[in-house]
Amino acid sequence: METLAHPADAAINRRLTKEEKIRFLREMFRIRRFEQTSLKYYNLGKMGGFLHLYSGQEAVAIGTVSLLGENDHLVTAYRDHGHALAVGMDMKACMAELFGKATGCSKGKGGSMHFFAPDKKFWGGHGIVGGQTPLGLGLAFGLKYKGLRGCCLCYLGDGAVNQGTFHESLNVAALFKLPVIYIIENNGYSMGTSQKRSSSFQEALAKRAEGYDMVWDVFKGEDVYEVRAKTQIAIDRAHNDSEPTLLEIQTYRYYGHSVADANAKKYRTPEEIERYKANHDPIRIWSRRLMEEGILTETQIENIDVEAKEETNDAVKFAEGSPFPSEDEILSDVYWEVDHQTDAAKYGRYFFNS
Amino acid sequence: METLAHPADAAINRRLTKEEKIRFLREMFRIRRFEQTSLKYYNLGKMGGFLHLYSGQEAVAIGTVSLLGENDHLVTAYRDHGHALAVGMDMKACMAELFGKATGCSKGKGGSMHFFAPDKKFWGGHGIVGGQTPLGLGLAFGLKYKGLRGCCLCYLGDGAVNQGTFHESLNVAALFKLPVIYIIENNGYSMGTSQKRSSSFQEALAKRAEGYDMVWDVFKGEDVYEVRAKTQIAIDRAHNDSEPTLLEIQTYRYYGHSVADANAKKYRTPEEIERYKANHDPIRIWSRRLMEEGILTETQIENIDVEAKEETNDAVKFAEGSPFPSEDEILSDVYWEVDHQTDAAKYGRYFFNS
Amino acid sequence: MPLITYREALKNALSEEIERDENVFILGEEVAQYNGAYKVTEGLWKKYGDKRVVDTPISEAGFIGMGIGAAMLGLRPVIELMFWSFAYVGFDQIVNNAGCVRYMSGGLVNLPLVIRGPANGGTNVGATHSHTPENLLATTPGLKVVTPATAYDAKGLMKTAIRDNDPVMVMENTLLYGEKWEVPDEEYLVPLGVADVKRQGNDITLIAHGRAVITCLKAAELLAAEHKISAEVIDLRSIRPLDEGTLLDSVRKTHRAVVVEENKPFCGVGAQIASTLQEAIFDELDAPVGRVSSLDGPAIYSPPLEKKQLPDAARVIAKVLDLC
Amino acid sequence: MPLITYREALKNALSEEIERDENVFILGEEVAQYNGAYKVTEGLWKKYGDKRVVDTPISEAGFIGMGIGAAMLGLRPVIELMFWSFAYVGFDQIVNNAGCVRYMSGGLVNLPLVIRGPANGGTNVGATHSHTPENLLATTPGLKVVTPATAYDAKGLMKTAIRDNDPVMVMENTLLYGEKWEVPDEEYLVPLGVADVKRQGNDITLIAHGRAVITCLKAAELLAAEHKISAEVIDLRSIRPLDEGTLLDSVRKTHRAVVVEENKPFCGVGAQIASTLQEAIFDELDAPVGRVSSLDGPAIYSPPLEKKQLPDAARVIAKVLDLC
Ligand SMILES: Cc1ncc(C[n+]2csc(CCOP(=O)(O)OP(=O)(O)O)c2C)c(N)n1
Ligand SMILES: Cc1ncc(C[n+]2csc(CCOP(=O)(O)OP(=O)(O)O)c2C)c(N)n1
Ligand SMILES: [Mg+2]
Ligand SMILES: [Mg+2]
Repeated sequence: METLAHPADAAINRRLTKEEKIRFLREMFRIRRFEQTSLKYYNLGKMGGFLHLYSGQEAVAIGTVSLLGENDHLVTAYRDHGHALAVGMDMKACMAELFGKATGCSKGKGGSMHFFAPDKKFWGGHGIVGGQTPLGLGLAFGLKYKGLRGCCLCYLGDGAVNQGTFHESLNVAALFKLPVIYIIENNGYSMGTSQKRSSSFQEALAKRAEGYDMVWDVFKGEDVYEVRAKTQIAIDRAHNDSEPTLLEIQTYRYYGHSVADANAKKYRTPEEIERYKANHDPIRIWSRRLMEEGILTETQIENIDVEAKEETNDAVKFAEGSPFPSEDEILSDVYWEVDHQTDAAKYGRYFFNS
Repeated sequence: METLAHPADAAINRRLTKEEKIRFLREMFRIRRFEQTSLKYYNLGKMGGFLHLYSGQEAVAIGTVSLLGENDHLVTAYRDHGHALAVGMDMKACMAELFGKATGCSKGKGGSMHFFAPDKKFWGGHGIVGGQTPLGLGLAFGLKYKGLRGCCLCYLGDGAVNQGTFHESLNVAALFKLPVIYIIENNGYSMGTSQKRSSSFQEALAKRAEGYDMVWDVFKGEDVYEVRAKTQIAIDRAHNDSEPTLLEIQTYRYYGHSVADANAKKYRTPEEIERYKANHDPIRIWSRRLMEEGILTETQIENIDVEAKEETNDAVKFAEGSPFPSEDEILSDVYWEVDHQTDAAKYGRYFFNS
Repeated sequence: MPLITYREALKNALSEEIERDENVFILGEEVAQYNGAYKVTEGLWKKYGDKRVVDTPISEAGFIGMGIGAAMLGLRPVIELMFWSFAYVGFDQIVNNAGCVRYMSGGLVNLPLVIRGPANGGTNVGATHSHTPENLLATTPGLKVVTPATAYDAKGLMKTAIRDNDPVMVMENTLLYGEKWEVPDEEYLVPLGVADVKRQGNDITLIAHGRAVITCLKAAELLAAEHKISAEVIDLRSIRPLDEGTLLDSVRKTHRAVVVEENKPFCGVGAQIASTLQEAIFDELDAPVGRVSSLDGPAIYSPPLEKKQLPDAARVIAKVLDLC
Repeated sequence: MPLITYREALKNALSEEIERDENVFILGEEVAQYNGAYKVTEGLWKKYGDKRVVDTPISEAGFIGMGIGAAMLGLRPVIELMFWSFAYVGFDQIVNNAGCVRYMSGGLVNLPLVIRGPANGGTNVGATHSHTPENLLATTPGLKVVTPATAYDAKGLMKTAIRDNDPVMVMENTLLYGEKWEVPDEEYLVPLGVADVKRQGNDITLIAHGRAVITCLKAAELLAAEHKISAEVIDLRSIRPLDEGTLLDSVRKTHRAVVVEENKPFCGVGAQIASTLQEAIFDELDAPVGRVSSLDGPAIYSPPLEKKQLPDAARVIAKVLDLC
């Protein structure tokens, strides 16, 4: 493993252009503002269901996704807005999805937890805790099967590590030598349960990887440089040796588990939340860096933020102006063959309402 | 951990009477002969379904079960004849179960994989790989809830460790400090798959316990002394500290995975099987010990074996002479309330054949 | 009688049974310190402590199985699933362990346990979170399935379920948690297997369970007011055991029936009931038994669309008018 | 035409599709080196190697999910379950990932995969190993369910399933693996959604799937020989999509029907079909639609008893005589 004085000095970070570094900041702002805006409209009753906000964790999605190349894929859980925007999904379509509109990224059918963008190699957005972990395995299997040099990043939470699927996936990943990187975004809580109340472990959750003879690492997720430096090592291992890695990235979420979480300030103190915001906020940290590096001034940073806010407002306008799906959409996108009216769909009944 | 020159010197073994030592031998013979006889009648078409033989592994069941006290329970998988006889289930009822008779331990309803004896604190006999592991958790939970000083031994195979339920169970066992002892009876194969083709691990399967901050041990299962000495440590931990342990006991099965396993001699060499029989057979090893200790002569041992054979023959006679369940048994033992014709069962329809 | 919510009724049932029987305890995600994701267990941890109200990791298969193991020893676990949709990761434990162990042991084991939680659509939580597995579980001999539609029934059925010596699956509804009904202060039980005629009528029988009962009551009012059709509304209350007697008596009187459910149609509960009615009282039927179910796709997120996917009074009325 | 076994027919289908399409591969426990627990994949590993025939650990949820993930990339996994009963440990992956992802992605994803294996009673393997989940899976929009009853259909349906761009659950039957039927050497496909009239008749329609078709054919012969009743036997072949047209046409002719299944009765496939027939052609029915299912307990081990638990020709005949 590469040891470095500072993650900023990692080759993968030294290689970054000014524009790229600015882009990371812009994208973190875009995620933050997108979610704050969605929260506002959720509270206005414009959305249904759940809304799991990613605020506080942005450097993880931005840092990891920034490393992905042509054959690198990703899949995550229900807290998926950050990853979705990070891979470049259209903010308008994301917002429209939350509004349940036909122009949404899933045509209004999936909602907040179920964003997908196969064209961007983003395979969801999955609502069942741990349910995405075997999918990550399969994406990596597929890459290897096809002989492509790539990998799959599969994100999960600190609570999700206790689902059976994850364990089964770790074993198969190591046994089959699949280029999958499991990333535990450890924000310290699964709903109202602190990590220590949900998991028994030594040292770090990721150390469980040793039981499967798998390499692991644990590190902080507040600094894009660090996230990139440490994740790249795992990506290289996947690309070069077709070996999996288990990463645990320490992070924090500012809001409740979801907007419906009435207890958000009961199981953690307001001080704990404020402390993180003050000292560990990934956007602040990255902003400071870019100023220190002389890349941006405070005013320029503010402008980027203003642009992000404007973009989210445009996205809301787009969403509000878009139509809801038509009623026949309830029964489309169920079967590919039916949607495409193929020969295979010519026979028999598919839908059973009388 | 107690370290010993020889497991025979462990306190728990030093305490053994001559009679107890003879009983262990007798019980191992009973298991061995019971299964050989059942194999014969299976091949004669007297039984249906599967028959998973335990031959070669007897010292594990006998050694571990011999340690159990008043509040100690056990639960295992489908390869359950050894555990069933070890806890003292009636051999006649066990044989009758295999014959599908009404006098069987499960009234002919469960078959080979599904033996139960709650009065002996034996909770099955479970056909779904890994499915019994949360049950072991629950039995331990129940003991702790009731404030009883006891534990639950939960057996599983080396292939079963890769089921999600087992992982979930390990975490909860450690997190809740439950007095459960998981015992991996590692016979080297899950059906036709060698351990190294099914699991990725370091050093030993049981080392996965460290990921849950759980104590583990791995040892040979051919010598009753060793099995008892090492298992007792775990039982003490459960009794005294209400802490779980993961044990891996190295063993071997002589027959195929089940009698239906046509490949039994394809995925392992005949030499491998013969080598184990010659050098590691638990009955031979224990016999030799008892002779060395001057407890039994060769003839006496032969007599014990003959008695065991006679008992199995009696069991067959009993089974053959017993009736099949009557047809109305198909719909009894489904609901307790219905079986007991309680008030609760007075209303509504329970069975839906027209 | 005091008006209390469906949620409070459930909580009171749990609380009373915890007090009554030391073997009763609650197990599930966020049920204790968090007070329950839907607040059904609010205050119980504070009142009864760690022993009786137990928070678990997100390991449904593990803790459902743990409950089953504990029930073997005579404990009476009440296992909360945050959503019944999450039962699918623990499905094997429910079907093979809760459902089959009594049988496979020849009656030596019985499993006095309850699994409860919401099972419904209508809150825009998407396909993964909106499953209604009453048909999947009631198909399994060995399991019982209960679907209370009112606060009164929720309390009475829950208490009965906890005292029952077999595994009972109680499927609640998040859309009903905040609704109020009259619930007596005095203790009462509602037996399983007894349907409730929630409204008398002569022209047609509407048969439903869970929130679909409320939909039928609305439809029945409109049918009376606007179409002079007098609909009887029967709430199944429990799916297995099933009170066929009450259904048959009603349809013998009305000669027409519509089964309304939030289940998906294929092999839904409505299929079972329609099949039973036509077989048992073929000659009494003046029209085919009609069915109204959720529209047959996965649950859609979009809020106005999901409303249309679920059966509503308009669809029930249209079906009734078809048949009358 | 050569007579080959149901097992060989399946193997040939797998082999032909592996050769035809480089994206087709087989995944499951003991499918490769062991040649398959029931020898359906015999010889395929030797012929096609590690890449196309992949042994897995005993991790159904894990490898079903892995297959789904691989299908996202356009591979066409054929996932063997040693028994369909083991699907219950991977149920969430099947229902929520295979069943819902296309919908929740607004049609961006499709999942061309097959899950196959035996789903039947009758081999005395006890309740945990004898589940017949065709109703549980067909209730889920997004999944397709196929149940071949003959070697001809097994091959033709399997090939179609593999080429289908949606998730198809193929439920085979261990009791049929060794049975022989005529199967042409030339390539052919059997489409999903087309029932097969396996015997013509005029007095009553027997509707079945899987091995129950064979039971019905036996019953039909006896009905003709001993009771002068001419029974038409329809094999559904696929449960979803379902060929209702063929069923309705037949019952319009015979005016009577019995649905025979090895499913458990409550919410079984027979319930769906009885419910559909009475609703669609109420006036054509001269008698209620009868049902014959497995007797409604968990599968019993005892060999002679399990025979009685499953539907047999005698029970079918008794039901027919009831209705004629
Ligand atoms: C199988 C399953 N069980 C429970 C839930 C409900 N649930 C959704 S998220 C969550 C907490 C997960 O916490 P964690 O894995 O730490 O992820 P985070 O929300 O912190 O990102 C729970 C309990 C679910 N969606 N699926
Ligand atoms: C969930 C599940 N998957 C597959 C099977 C089929 N099966 C039964 S035993 C077995 C092998 C188990 O091997 P191991 O755990 O090593 O135990 P052993 O048979 O060696 O005692 C398999 C694959 C099953 N019963 N349950
Ligand atoms: Mg978390
Ligand atoms: Mg083994």
